[in-house]
Amino acid sequence: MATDSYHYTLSELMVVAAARQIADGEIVFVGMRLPLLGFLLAKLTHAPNAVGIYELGIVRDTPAPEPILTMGDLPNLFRAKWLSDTSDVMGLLQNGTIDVSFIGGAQVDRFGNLNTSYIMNSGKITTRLPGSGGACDLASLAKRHIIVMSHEKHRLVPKVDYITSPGYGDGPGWREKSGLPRGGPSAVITSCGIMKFDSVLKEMLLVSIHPGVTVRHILENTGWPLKIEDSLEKTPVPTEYELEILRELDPEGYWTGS
Amino acid sequence: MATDSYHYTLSELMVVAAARQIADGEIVFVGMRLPLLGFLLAKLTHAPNAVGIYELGIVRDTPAPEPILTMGDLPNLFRAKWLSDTSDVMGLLQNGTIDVSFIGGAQVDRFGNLNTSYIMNSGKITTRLPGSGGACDLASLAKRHIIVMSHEKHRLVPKVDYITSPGYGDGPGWREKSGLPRGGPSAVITSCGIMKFDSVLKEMLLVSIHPGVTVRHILENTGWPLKIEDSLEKTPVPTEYELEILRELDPEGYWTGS
Amino acid sequence: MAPASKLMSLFEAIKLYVPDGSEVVMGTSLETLIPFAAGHEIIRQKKHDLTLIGTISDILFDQLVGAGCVGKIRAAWVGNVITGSSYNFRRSVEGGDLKMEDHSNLTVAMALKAGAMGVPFMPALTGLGSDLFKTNTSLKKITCPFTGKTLTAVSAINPDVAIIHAQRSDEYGNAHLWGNLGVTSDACLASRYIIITAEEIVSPDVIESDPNRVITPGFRVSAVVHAPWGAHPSPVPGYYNRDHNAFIEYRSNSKTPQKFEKWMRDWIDDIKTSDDYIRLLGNERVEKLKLKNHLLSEPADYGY
Amino acid sequence: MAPASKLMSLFEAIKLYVPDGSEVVMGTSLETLIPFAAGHEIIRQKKHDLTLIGTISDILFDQLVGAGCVGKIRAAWVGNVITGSSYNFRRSVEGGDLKMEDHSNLTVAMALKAGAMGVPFMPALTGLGSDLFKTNTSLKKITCPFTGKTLTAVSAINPDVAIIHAQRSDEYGNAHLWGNLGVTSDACLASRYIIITAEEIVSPDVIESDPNRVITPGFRVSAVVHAPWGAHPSPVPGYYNRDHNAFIEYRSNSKTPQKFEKWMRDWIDDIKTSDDYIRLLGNERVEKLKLKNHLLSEPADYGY
Repeated sequence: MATDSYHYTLSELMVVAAARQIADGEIVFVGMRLPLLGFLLAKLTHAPNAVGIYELGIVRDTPAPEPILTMGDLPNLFRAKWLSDTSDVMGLLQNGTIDVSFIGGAQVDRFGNLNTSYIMNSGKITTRLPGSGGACDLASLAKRHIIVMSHEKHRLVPKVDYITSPGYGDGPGWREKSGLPRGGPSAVITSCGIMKFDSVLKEMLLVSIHPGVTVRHILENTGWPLKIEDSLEKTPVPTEYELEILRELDPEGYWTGS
Repeated sequence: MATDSYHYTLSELMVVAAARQIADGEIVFVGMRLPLLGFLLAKLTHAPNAVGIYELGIVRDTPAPEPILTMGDLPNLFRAKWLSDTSDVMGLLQNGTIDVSFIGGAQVDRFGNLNTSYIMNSGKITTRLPGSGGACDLASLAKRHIIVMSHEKHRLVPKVDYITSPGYGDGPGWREKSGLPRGGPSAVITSCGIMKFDSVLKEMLLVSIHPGVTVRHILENTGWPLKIEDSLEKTPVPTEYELEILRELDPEGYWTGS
Repeated sequence: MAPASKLMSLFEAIKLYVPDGSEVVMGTSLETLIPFAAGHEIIRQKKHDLTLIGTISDILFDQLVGAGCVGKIRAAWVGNVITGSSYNFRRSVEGGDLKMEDHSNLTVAMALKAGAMGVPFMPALTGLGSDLFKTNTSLKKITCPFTGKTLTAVSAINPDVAIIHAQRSDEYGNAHLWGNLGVTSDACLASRYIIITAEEIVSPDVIESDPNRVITPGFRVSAVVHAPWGAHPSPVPGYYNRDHNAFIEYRSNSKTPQKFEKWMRDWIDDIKTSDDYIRLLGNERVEKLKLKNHLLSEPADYGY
Repeated sequence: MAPASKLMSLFEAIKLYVPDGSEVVMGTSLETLIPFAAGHEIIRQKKHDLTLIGTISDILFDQLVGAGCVGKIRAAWVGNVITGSSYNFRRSVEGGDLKMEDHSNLTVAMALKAGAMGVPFMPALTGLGSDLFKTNTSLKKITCPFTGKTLTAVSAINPDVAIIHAQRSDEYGNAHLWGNLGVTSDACLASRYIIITAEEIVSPDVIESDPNRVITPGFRVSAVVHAPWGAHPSPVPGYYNRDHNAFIEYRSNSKTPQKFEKWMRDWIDDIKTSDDYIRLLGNERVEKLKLKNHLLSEPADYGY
């Protein structure tokens, strides 16, 4: 990817794009890795009143006093608003309190179903992935969730080998039929662009491409004929301020280094 | 009742009888009022290793540092072993951890079913009682429970007006049929004597009469032809030591005064 | 970045968040921390058709019933813990003026836990064979999908408002509560609104020094009220002991409607503020109830 | 009147309460307080056919799998939180040597809560439409008896033993645990045996000064072990920070079975005591991980 010509890394662009999906005052269920940074960046820029909920049993509405790499780092517990049981915060998720959550994925399909469990080849397990963690819960129960992942042809497939975290299943009405109370994926942020979902067909729709990426490149690296929004946008680059904050949050570039 | 001729009150006799039902090391779910004293008395005499569980969310294995009148009195929280949620201690009850519990009742029948909810007269509510509290839970889920109440003809009835706390229902097999996991009443301690339950018929059986009480008096004050154990005993009187302890626990005789 | 303060008067809090007809859960710590001050304000504002939700309610529910605020009670026990039955409650049920949903402590706890967890019911093993099923439509018998055994299904309760008395709270609704916790945490998570009445209003620094002691996340709290002695005559760990005499006296003071009218005049109608109430209690009583023996918790370090 | 002490060596505790074939729940605080010392002793004692139960297990489960102790895992996530996939786990599942029951964090939490509450299942709304139902026989779809809606029923899990790392415990098993609590409380209540490993063994007075901070009642605890640095490299609130490098290094040290063999020799086989382990860590690393900024909890008064 030709991001070298920009003074930010691709990961930084993705984190910034993720952060911008959070509106001020929203209750955010914060996942591991990149989303952890996305929430903190949003908090410190346009969403100062966002509240973060963590599956470990943490509620906090201020950034940690020091950079953190995992949500269980002690600075993330320091002056938290609530330290509690996982079942308590899962209750908040299940009872509809959570506005938005972020999850990463190894494999996603055109209806936003996510697989982080098993990569299969003709009925045999070829790769065992770590599993759901809280991802299935977030995809099932948050008012909306956002998927953050790398854009490769073997990752964006017509149909996932295993639904770990339900998206829109096989299309319109599937979540309701299945008994899911609400929600569904609202965006997929990849290393190439941003996809949303057709409000009627519930199918993935390319709405924004990252700087230096071509539509053809995206189509070539997507496992099905990806639909494209008429008003296709260019993903806005990170602002100086966003990058400055982000580099304070991840000073060694562990998550956002090139 | 001719207890005046004894240097202890009837309530004291009942509390002592209740205390003696607790074996050392047992896990006791402690109820309000008289049982509260019975547990403490047992703790301080023959059952030093008994553990007390209270529905408020209290676990303690030492007596309170000061006399208490209700289980929520602050001395009963002081140096408790665990202060927690009601659902946590109810979990201990429901998962079979509790050996014995004590409950009081307004109305009991020959199969040990207890009513603390409604006294009816030809389908009309004549008296509304406080209700179950934890009594239904204790009668349903403890390995055994002991009923402590006043012995009057209108209280010991052939069939209770309302089953608040299940005993043996209509006899053998009823608890199993109903789906109750275990337990049942093991004794009824009244102001006149001590009843147990026939192991086969599950029907109440007079096993011990209090000093100064006649069998005829008991039969006259029981709403059905009460069966009598062949080896009928006399309820042992409280020892000097038991009375001494009891009077330290209830110095003003609020619960045990004549 | 600082959220708006939720601090308000008891009058405002009850006026805003306890409209007539509300389902209100109170007395969630059972015998301790009962929000009497808030209950008395409900009486002063002559709320009506309330549904009260609780486990064992002690005398607060009897007072609200006697004052005509209550249409229905969903609880395990209504009375006076230290004396037994309570008269206003008896009169209303026996007179047919009050609907009752008969629970056990476990079924109330599970109903609120279901509400907190966002599921429509919770299974239990209690009450099977009892008549609670006849006077409580929130209970049904079900068959376990795994064991095939009979279970009690308890329908979720999601109150409109939880009224919680806590030891200390910041102005944003982050409150420390300690002692026996009863059903307080689940009652808060299950309720749409939460009113915190607290013995002390403290700086957020105090609360943030011990996030495990916070009873529920402040972002879900609607109102914070400074209410010293707001749980009297029930005990408040760390602040004052139980005033047994008040409960014993209440028994005779509520024996007849006339006596209860007088009791309300003395203890509710003329009380406008916490100061009025403390003045009414009198110095001697206040001093007698204060803690004499202190035991401070060993610190926990939340550093990094 | 004083109960018997439950204090014993880690060797004894694992020998007595973790027989081959046990169902063991560990890592119940998710990313913090993971009982690595206890897990390593399980490896030293060459336990086998264990079933591991957890939410997100971080690398402890991968180590036990690599050492051949594990026949089955019932968990939501098995990997290395900071690097992603873990290699021993991948090798075993892909090679067909390890049975997996696929949960989500919520279904594990509910399975343990059902175990704790003594009911055979708990309802949930999660996972409906997912394939978890295909690889987890503890999940079934049911219809709500009240709403008629489809729900996920999660079968209870009652582990044979819970292994919990806590900050401080008395010798009778009354332990203070703080920070994020994960599924620890329910895991303890659901389990037949409980092993507490603690950073410090303290007098009962310390524990009794704050009964709300006790994680589970001591009378249900089977063994108490003094295990300073017993959760390293995971963080312990109040004691030490997370050793990120250990997790990052473990990734390459477990890439091949050969590399993992060497890692076990270095970090497990030759370690007999906590002192050995701390010596292996070295002063510099130990000092680096210790807390630099302290924040002591505001006291709560438990007097009367």
